[in-house]
Amino acid sequence: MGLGLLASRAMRPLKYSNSRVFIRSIVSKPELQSPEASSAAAATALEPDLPPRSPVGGARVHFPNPEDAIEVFVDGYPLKIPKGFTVLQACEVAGVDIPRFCYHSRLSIAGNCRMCLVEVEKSPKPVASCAMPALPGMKIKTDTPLAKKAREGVMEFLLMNHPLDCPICDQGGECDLQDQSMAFGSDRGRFTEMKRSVVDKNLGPLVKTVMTRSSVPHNFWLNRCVRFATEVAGVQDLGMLGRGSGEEIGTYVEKLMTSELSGNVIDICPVGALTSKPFAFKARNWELKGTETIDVTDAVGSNIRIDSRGPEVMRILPRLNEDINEEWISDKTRFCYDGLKRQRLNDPMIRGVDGRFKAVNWRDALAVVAEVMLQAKPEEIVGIAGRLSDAESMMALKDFLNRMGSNNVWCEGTGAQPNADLRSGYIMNTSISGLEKADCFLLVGTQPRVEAAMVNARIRKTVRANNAKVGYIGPATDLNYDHQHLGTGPKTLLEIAEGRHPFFSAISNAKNPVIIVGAGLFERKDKDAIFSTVEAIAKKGNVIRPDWNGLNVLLLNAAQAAALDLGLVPESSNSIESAKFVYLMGADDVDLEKLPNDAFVVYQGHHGDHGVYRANVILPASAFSEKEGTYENTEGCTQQTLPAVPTVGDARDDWKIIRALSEVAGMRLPYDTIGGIRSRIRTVAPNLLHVDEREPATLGPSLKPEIKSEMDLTPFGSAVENFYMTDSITRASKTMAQCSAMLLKK
Amino acid sequence: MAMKSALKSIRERGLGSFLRELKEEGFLRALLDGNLMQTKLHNRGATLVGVDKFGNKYYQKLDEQFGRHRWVEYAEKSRYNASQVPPEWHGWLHCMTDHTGDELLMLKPKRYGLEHRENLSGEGEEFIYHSKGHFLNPEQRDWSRYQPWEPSKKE
Amino acid sequence: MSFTLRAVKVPPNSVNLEEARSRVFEIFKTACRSIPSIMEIYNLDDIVSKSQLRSIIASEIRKNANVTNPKVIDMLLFKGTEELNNILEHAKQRHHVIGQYVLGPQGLVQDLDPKDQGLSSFLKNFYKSNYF
Amino acid sequence: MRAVRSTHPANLFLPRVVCGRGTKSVASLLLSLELVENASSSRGQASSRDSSSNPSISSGISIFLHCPELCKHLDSPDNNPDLPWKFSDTNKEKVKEILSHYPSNYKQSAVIPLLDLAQQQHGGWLPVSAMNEVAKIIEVAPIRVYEVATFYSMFNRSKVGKYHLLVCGTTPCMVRGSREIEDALLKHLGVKRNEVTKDGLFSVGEMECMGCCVNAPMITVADYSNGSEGYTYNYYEDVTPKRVIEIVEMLRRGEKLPPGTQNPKRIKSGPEGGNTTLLSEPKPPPCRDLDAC
Repeated sequence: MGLGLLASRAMRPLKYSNSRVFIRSIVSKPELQSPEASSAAAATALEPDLPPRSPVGGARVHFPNPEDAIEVFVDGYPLKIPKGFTVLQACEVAGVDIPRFCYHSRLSIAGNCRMCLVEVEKSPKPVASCAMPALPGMKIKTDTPLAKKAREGVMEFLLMNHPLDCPICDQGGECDLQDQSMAFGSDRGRFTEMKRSVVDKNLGPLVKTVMTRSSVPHNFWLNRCVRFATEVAGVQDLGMLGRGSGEEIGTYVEKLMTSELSGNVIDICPVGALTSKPFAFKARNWELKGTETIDVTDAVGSNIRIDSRGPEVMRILPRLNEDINEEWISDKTRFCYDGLKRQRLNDPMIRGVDGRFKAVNWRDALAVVAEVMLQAKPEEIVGIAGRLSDAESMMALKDFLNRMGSNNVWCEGTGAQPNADLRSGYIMNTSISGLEKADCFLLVGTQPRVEAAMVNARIRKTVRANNAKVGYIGPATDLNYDHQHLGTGPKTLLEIAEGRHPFFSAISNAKNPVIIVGAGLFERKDKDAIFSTVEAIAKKGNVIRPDWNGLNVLLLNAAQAAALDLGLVPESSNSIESAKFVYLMGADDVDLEKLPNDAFVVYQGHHGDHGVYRANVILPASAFSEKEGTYENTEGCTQQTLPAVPTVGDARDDWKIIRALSEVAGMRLPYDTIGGIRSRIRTVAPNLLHVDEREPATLGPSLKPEIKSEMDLTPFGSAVENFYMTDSITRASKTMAQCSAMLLKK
Repeated sequence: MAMKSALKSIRERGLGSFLRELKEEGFLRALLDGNLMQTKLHNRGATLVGVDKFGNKYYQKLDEQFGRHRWVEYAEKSRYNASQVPPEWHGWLHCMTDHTGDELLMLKPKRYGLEHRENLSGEGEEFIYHSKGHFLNPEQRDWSRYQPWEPSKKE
Repeated sequence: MSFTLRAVKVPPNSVNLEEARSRVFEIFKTACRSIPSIMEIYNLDDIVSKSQLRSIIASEIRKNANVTNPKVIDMLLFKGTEELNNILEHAKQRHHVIGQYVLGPQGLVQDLDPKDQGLSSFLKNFYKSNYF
Repeated sequence: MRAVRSTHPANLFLPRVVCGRGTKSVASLLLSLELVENASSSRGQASSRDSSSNPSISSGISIFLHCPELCKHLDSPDNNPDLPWKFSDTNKEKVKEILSHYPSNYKQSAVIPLLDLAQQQHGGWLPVSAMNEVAKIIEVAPIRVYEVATFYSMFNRSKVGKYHLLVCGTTPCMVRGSREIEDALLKHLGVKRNEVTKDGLFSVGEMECMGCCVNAPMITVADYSNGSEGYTYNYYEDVTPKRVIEIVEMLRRGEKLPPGTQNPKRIKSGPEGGNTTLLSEPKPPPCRDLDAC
């Protein structure tokens, strides 16, 4: 008895040992030479006791119409699937993972890599399962010698021109080609000619190309990146150039990839041809610890995975969430992480009489802050939460300042008199995935491409799929889909509201019209008038119905929705002018020009950004990658971040700092744990505790009192000047600085 | 025979240069170093196949027992070791190929790669490799993974 | 352990305080004499100077200045000799020596402020670290 | 070193740079750019061709420009996206006519006819601004037009002569001596492949099978001297090295010569000296008599 036999006996479950003979030896059996004979043999052999299988990756079958169900057989299993499924999808439902390269569920079917070949009974040739619709009664066989031989042949072709680069390739360890050649490939190739080499392309500061790895077969077989760029990202820059062995992927004219989603081609590339430039040669994927968390660089709350090694964030990858970001993330989300390592505040600091900061310990810093705070009059105390603040710390800040007697707490970017009473007035009522049902969009003062790239991708998807009309009011911009630029300001809005504008008929004729108002308008003086005009349009255009709420606000910052839910609203609109004590909790973009010179400013945050220059005391806090916090995204979905790496230096979590300060100031807050704060939040905004659930607004805008004010006719401005630099993390990032220097230059 | 040729060269070039040559060629050292002495004795009647860029001499004598028919006399007489043989001669010396090092140099396109260096480990502190972060490795001392904000920078 | 025990010669008990005192000076001198080799073994040149080490040794001894019982002093002397031997035999690593002696306990633990007495455990923990 | 060069086994290890038939010259160029020192020892076959010119970087780029299969646009004074390019007025009519062949929502189907028209108008080659213009007309992203233009070898993306001579290099022609024909042409004109003569009249390229194997070897003359109106694309078959030079000289003098076989003893693709078989009316194939039963 050889060792292999012993091992196979040891590993095999006992229940099979009596039914079949499992002795394996290396012999050439006749069925290996002739596929037909073996498939016949396999068909008979597969009949008895089949262990149950579960669908790949939790694939679910949804029958839109029960009559459309058809029955197919995958490896002998009978299976009910809806009409229109491809053979590959049927196999996935049956629990068979078909190898594939060119097929991607979110891109158009190319059917050109041939890796997904399966055998179908009565079909003379193997069938490319990704492009073949399943037909009733089809008998699909995925593990016959014919299918295996076909895959092995395809694999050999794929590897023909592929360099033996794995040890120096960044994709090594997470490479589809590597895995599949292990699983399905031969142990040797027969290609003895020269491998070709291709000059690498410069696609900008984010995506690195190693064109040799995308050698011949991959180029024209996999072109996933070309399809992604064209279909999802909406930049038609990449193409397949040349032909035959000279074919390559390129831009023909020297051009950088100017898409805000370009990073996704890295994930999408099944080989190592497109890799991340900032991550190049930094780490191997098996050294990394993944933490599933939430992105805070915009209000979408994309689901991400932070890959860290030790105390360092090494990269950020998207996580699948069909309702929010599908499986894409924007470049800002993906590449901002080097900002987490630069310009960090790591010690409490106090500004001395000479105007220089001096590092002190927490005890002294908190003592100084508490002392100054107690001297200030309650109405002179102001607290401002930053755009990256989590709900817990905002709750603590509000509670603390309320205990001090002040009610001047707000979150930056929500404007002077935000409307926090009606939840439908500040969230995206349609929900992000609901946008796909729309057939007419009116964008008012918002440029989703830079404000929320994932929402823009959704709109683009809808425009491509439903030929939805898009009207846009605001400064001229480049949205990467067909749109009508209706006008630049409230004048056009008024025309639509009065029905004078041709686009009004488009809205009123649409089945599911959607109006998206940008949160940049919150800062305008006449925002109430604008909103009531928009509501008038919504009312006339039948945008809000019992089964459809198409009136949306697209927020800008991760903290905004939670801040408004928690009621962070300033008592008076000009509290800054009279403030003596300002508590900035990560607020960098507040206009402190009007602040009196003798005011005392405390900056609590993680980056030495705009906010610290006016600060008297700096309290270092942890960034979103280092703390547990609750965030609500623009559609009202609550999500939580998890700490991926430890805090730097002597920094503390935001809510802990406020809790400690409250004790030092003698106004002790009644919670000691994050659970304690959450039960406090439950009394204010219970929806913030329903994690990963979208809580729709219950009341429509009809309850709003009538507002009689005139609109100012100045055109709308753009809310985001530089897509790549919007907050303290992205402003500290070198990659983002490179991007804005290279990609945004006109 | 050897005596005769020695006397002949003394006659031709003078005693001084003869002695200097004896010293440079390592004959004096060979008196103490059995290895070197054996090589020197071996060299008699062998063909000098080539000399590499370091001055190592490669000999061959096909009458010898197989396996002893190719050898090297190191240029360094006092501190020699096998890593002084450059890669192009390695193959010839170990009977992997019949191309001598000079031929291989002609054949091989020299596009990149480092100059051959002998293995110096054990020859002193400076040749010992200390991994990154070892306290004898002076290179990287700061291991903090983030860069703190410095207040003096901006004002 | 047994090796260390064998290496440390156990002196006979001190008869009186005088004898114990002289033995303390002896161990101080021995320790001071071994400073150069300690500095070489543990590569301490860039961290501490010889005189600093000498005063560290002295302060370690002075910690027990209030002890008057010769038997206790003998026991402490034994412990000290053993520690010194351990250090000289490289039974410790560099960071042990630095952490225990060069930086001392202050280097690792924040000093406890008398003002902290009335604080809640939250604040005490807060001053110590972010993770509690 | 020269003696060794031709038999260098090391040449086997050179990276093959994708440039299709321009492979050899570009390989040499890359080496001369990146490995300037060592290029001389490893240029391989290409060295015999461009050893006359100094392999400096400037000449290297000129090689790039003449490489027909390079999938990359390199800006030059006569070919860059900033140059204006428009269809001429007569061609605008033709564009309209071409577009009318296709449904209005499938304008992009017209890409090949339009590129062809643009190439005829522009003296036989497509500058990048012409491709951009075509993209604008058919309302697609420019890259989609570049894809087509790089795919088809009939579209020249670098300058060609007024008479672009294409030698068929596929097996039957090669067996019948197309290499000698190309060599004769190149030697006579004093150019390299895909290079234009100094007077701008001629350039020589290679084409794959043009379907005249029965009259191999053959060359094609694309005549761009009269713009898109007088554009002709003629096959000259059964050529010999001597005959192609005569053809070139006739073209230079502006004479017209009848296209087709250049062998006076042949009529079209018939055999030399008249038919040897099929001399009478061929018998119909045997066929079952359907009325018999």
